[in-house]
Amino acid sequence: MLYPDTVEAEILVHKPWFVATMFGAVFAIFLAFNLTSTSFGELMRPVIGEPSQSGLYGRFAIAFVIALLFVLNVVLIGFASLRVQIAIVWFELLLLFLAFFATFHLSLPFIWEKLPFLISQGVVTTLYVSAISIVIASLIAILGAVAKLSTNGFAYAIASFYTSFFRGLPLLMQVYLIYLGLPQLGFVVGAVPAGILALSLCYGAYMTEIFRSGIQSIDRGQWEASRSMGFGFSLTMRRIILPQALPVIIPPTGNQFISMLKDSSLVSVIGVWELMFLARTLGQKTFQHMEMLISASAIYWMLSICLELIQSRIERHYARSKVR
Amino acid sequence: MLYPDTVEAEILVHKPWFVATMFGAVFAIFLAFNLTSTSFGELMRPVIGEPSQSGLYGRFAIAFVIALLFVLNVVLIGFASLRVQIAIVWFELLLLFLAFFATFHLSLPFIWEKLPFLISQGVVTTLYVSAISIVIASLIAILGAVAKLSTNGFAYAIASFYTSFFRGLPLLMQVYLIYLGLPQLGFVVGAVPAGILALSLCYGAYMTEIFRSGIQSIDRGQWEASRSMGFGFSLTMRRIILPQALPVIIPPTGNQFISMLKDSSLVSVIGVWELMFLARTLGQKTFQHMEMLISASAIYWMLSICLELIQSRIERHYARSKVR
Amino acid sequence: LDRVLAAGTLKVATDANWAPQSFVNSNNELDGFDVDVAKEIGKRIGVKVEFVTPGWDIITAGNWVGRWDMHVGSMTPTKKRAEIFDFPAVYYYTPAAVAVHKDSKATSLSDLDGKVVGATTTSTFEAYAKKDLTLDAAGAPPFEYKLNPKEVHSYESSTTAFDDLRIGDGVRLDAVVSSQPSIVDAVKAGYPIKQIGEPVFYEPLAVAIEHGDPEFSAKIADAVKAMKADGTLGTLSKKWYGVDYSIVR
Amino acid sequence: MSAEAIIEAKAVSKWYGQFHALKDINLTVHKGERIVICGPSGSGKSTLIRCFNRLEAHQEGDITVNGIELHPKMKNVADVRSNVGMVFQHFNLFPHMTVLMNCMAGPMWVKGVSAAEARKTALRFLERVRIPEQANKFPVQLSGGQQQRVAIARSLCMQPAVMLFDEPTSALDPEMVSEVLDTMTGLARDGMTMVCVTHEMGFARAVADRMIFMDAGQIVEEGKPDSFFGNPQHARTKLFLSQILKH
Amino acid sequence: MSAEAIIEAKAVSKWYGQFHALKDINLTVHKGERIVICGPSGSGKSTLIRCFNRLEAHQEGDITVNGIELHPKMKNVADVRSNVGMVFQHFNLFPHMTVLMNCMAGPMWVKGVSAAEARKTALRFLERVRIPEQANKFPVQLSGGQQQRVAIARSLCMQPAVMLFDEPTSALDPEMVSEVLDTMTGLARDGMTMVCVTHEMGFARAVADRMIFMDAGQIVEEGKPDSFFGNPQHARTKLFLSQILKH
Ligand SMILES: Nc1ncnc2c1ncn2[C@@H]1O[C@H](COP(=O)(O)OP(=O)(O)OP(=O)(O)O)[C@@H](O)[C@H]1O
Ligand SMILES: Nc1ncnc2c1ncn2[C@@H]1O[C@H](COP(=O)(O)OP(=O)(O)OP(=O)(O)O)[C@@H](O)[C@H]1O
Ligand SMILES: [Mg+2]
Ligand SMILES: [Mg+2]
Repeated sequence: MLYPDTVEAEILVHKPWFVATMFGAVFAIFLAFNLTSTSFGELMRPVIGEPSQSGLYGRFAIAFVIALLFVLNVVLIGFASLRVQIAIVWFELLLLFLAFFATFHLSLPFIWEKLPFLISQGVVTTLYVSAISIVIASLIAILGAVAKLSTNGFAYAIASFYTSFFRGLPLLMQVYLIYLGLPQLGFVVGAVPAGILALSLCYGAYMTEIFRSGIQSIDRGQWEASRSMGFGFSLTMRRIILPQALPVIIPPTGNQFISMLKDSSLVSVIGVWELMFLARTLGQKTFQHMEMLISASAIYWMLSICLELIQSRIERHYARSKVR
Repeated sequence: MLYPDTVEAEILVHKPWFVATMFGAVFAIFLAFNLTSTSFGELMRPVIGEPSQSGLYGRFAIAFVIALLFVLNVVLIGFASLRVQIAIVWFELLLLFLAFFATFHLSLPFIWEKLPFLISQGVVTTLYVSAISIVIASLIAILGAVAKLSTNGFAYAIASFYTSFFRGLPLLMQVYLIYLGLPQLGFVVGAVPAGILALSLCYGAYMTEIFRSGIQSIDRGQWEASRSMGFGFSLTMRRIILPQALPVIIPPTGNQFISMLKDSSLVSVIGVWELMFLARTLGQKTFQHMEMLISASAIYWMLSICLELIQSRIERHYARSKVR
Repeated sequence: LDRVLAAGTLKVATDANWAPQSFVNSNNELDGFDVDVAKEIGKRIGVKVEFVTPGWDIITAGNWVGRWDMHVGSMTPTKKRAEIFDFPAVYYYTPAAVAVHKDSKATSLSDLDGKVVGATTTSTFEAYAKKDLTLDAAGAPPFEYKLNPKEVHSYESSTTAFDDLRIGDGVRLDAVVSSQPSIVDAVKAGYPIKQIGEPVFYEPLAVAIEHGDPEFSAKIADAVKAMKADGTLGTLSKKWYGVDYSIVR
Repeated sequence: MSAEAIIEAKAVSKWYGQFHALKDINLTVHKGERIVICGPSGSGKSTLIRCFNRLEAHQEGDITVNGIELHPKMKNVADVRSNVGMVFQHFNLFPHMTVLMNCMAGPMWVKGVSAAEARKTALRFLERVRIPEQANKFPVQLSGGQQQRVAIARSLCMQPAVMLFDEPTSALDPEMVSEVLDTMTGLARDGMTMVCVTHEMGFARAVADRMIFMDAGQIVEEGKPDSFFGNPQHARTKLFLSQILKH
Repeated sequence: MSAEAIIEAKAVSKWYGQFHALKDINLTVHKGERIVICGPSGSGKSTLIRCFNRLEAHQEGDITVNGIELHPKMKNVADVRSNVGMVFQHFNLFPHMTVLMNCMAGPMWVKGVSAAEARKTALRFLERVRIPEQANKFPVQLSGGQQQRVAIARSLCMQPAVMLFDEPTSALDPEMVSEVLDTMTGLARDGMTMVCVTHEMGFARAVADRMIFMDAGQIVEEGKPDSFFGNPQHARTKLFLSQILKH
């Protein structure tokens, strides 16, 4: 939360002018579309007669009803408590998206049939590839951040070259380099280790920057206090600086974790059967890849919601010391 | 820089034990490989005779020479000033990588031939797609961050749904949804606008989280001081909070910019000819895709080095007020 | 059709990643067998041809909403796909073949029993290697399974599979199933591989358009039939493959 | 005490969670008065003056400032705040702005004063606290006392009707203390109302029209400085004052 | 002054960029001595004591602490620092730790004391500064004076040979000031050496064995408190002291 002011704004959605504006806007938007031929038009049949012939009157009536429903909904939600408001809005948005997906006319039985395999093979691979990569990347990131902030020429040069190189090159290229290039030097690496190596190196580079900015955000007074007590560098870092930097570091790191989940799909180019790969292949044969893509997306979303929940728990833990 | 201690550590690479350890490590590593058949083996012919028959002695000699060169190099660089050190190490790492690329036996004439088109068509498309998306994403991010930190139920619910949804879904899926789904609602969007929309929405969601953590990192004393002077919310945000949050926000945002450069390649699935698409297609016919991929990677790297330079300038600007 | 005629341009979707059917040539323009076929069809209908290159998934998702009118991109006309598309005309057949590293001791397909084989994912080649191929399109020639691999590796594209084969015989792969033309091209590009045995099956490939425009469909069918009849198609195939693939041998 | 009241607190109570920080506070500050609040550490002095410009919300009772009542649903809280200057115990300077900008920001952005004029005002007040030469430094580059003086100047630049000082002399040497004292006396002559929390009894005695002594969230005693220091009524006050006189 | 020297500064000079912050400082602190440094704001007092545990680097002259010379290439700076406690002007508490942990961290992590024992020491010193009941709060939840007392307790927990105080009473009320005074006297009895920057002359007079007066980066005058306050030699000192006596 922002540091909240002690003055509460009046509930915006209960102000008459706001309600009126909202109504007008929604009405205008829906008037602009011709929705008479949709299922909503069907629903309105008792009022507007045969939808396809209702013309302007039909459009007007539909837009009016939608706007009314929308405004009523908003005003009613405005009365609820904060948590309930959030839950309702989430729920409604979710419904809207489901309705949107329904326009793709997906075959549900097909999804149900493939889901177990998608999860047992795809999700498991995706999860373990990204979990291992995340751990390695975080370790690299701490080292990299300290090196990038150090006054040691070697450490700085190597770390900055590393971040520049592995952020600059497309991840796909890194996968190729490791998968096809290392054998030329005499190591033949398997597809999964190559993928994990590429992901760790790439995300390590991104996270180096995040950790660096987090460490830099800590007030120098903390360094001074820590030093004045005789703490060494590593102790200061571990116990004083990093714990304070975490609240700043966690949200962008969460970003990286979530996008790592999806970038782990790049290892499929070298033949690893992770989630996205399966989604594309399972549907291809029967031409139902949209079904599979949407299922895969839903699974990714679930996974990232899990990560988000974990993240918000950690954030709450570290925010303890800030509440007064 | 970390807040540096007033005590300088002795130059590590000039300590005898460190030099010895380093020598030992490098020696051991290179002893483990058989490099007698490489061009380095050729170079050593006067010492070890016919490389392929030199056996253990050859390996030993080669490893010894490499370790000696390495250690000498490091010790010598240790004498240089910080800037020179950094430059030399960068240069050497670059050389190493070029040597590594050379093992792929790339056809340079082919690269030269295709480079102009790669740049004139590919880079231009990549750049303008990402530039526009970045601007839109940043705007979304500020709004989103404020909404996510607000105590308004609607704003919070919508913003959190937004970040969860657009971070959770694979970018590819978002491109599909926008490109294939919007027409079902009656808007037919072109490939480039669809790509820009998808990129902006997706990166906007990631950046929302970054901005949020930046804003949260500002001490509440700043809010109080600002409020006590009668500054309104928007003024406080624009003039007091965001400028102070920038040093924290910039490095992870730089990450996003750099990865956006490369993720913009996803718009190629809807037929936009950007850099990566061209790289993949130009080499296809003659099976020189490695050449093209490496050129494209080099171009991406150049672009992200530009971004990094801009970033470090901005960071320096905002660090002004912190130097004492 | 009305739209195509009114605009005077035929928008053709194709894949730019599929030499020699369609690819970007040294003048940085689309070129290849598919491209020439599409141009020829356009000429015969009497309109200009314009190309777009969306991804395969996008094309096969259907619902083109007028972004392009026709797909000439070597699509195999399966029954499932026929639910979404009309296939007015099959215009050629590609032979699929097996490639091995040039150091390989295998001399016939049966030598590859129990070996590791690579193929492009979701392709008919992969299906073949897994003994899971159904060619239910009209006019598909019959075939039999001659390959008994221990393991099938799937790749994003055939080039990655070739790259893996190139590293050495049996290092990661023993053989790759792919289209004969692409094997020939790879050999030309200096890959240390060779084809063994005869082509294992032939795959019919067709022009695709969306349902609901029988007139347009008929026009295309006529054009392709005429091209076959007067030998244009054969000539084009010879130009690109050196062989006439427009008929099953 | 015929002047009109500018701050009125009636039966104000405030809790931090379970902790009862202010207990039934009744206090009226009249226009032009200089009130000094003292009391042991943790007695709620900062909390009280932070309630006066609604940086903290009180849970019971009423506070009226400049005729506007402070309550959670008020609309014009910015009006109140821009008329009530505050000098924080921890200074809270804006670290990303130079000293000069710190002082110019308020008048420019809230009152719409031109940059040139804001600059003139800022320099005038920086001179008054004797650090015009530090105008272009950033806050981190200043010594503690210099920062505190910038904080005072920043508030004065807004030319508020009431000034709230939270230990404005804690980091200052005796010379600067008397300088600040002079400044405050000058301001009082111009009719400014001041509420000042301080631990320096010498300073308190010199500046105060009225003394307030707080302990454990309550106002224990109030009165004119002479009688407050000379003849404290309450046992707690006596104990407190006895500690000072020792040195 | 027969006791051995524990801090010795010889001809020390320090610059911040162009600004000459310390000019030719010569000072010897003997074991068990209580030295008070005073002087106008910005005169370099904080800078000087920060040089004593090498939080700032001096550019010229020598500083020797506990027999170890401070210079850029020294190895055992941590030894020096864990023997030299410091109370900062801005407290610099560790905000992510409770008050108790703030006090326990040093002994546990540097001296390897067991958690139970560190806890006992911490509570003892928290009691000495009269805030044992705040032990489980986080620093932001404390009033200014409470924070300052935690900062003092945190340093004492390390049981250093020398304590450097940078305005240790700035946020304290007179009662607490005399409490801190008692604490310091107690420490002195146990033989601890103290260097204290303060603006409170009453406190200075009570605590000091020797007074140092600084102005513009130089030591202008030093002497026993009695003669320093009763009979200052230097014109600058006289001027400075005259300001105090006014109130
Ligand atoms: N957020 C908080 N949560 C819990 N207790 C708090 C909080 N803020 C302040 N307190 C407590 O409220 C009491 C009063 O605090 P306040 O800051 O008003 O004291 P003060 O009189 O200004 O003291 P000082 O002279 O030390 O600054 C203190 O005991 C403090 O611990
Ligand atoms: N990083 C810096 N850059 C430039 N000048 C500085 C810096 N730090 C301190 N100074 C200047 O050095 C001088 C001495 O500062 P110092 O903090 O030692 O003063 P002080 O005697 O402790 O004053 P106070 O009593 O106000 O705390 C001041 O004029 C200050 O502006
Ligand atoms: Mg206070
Ligand atoms: Mg100081």
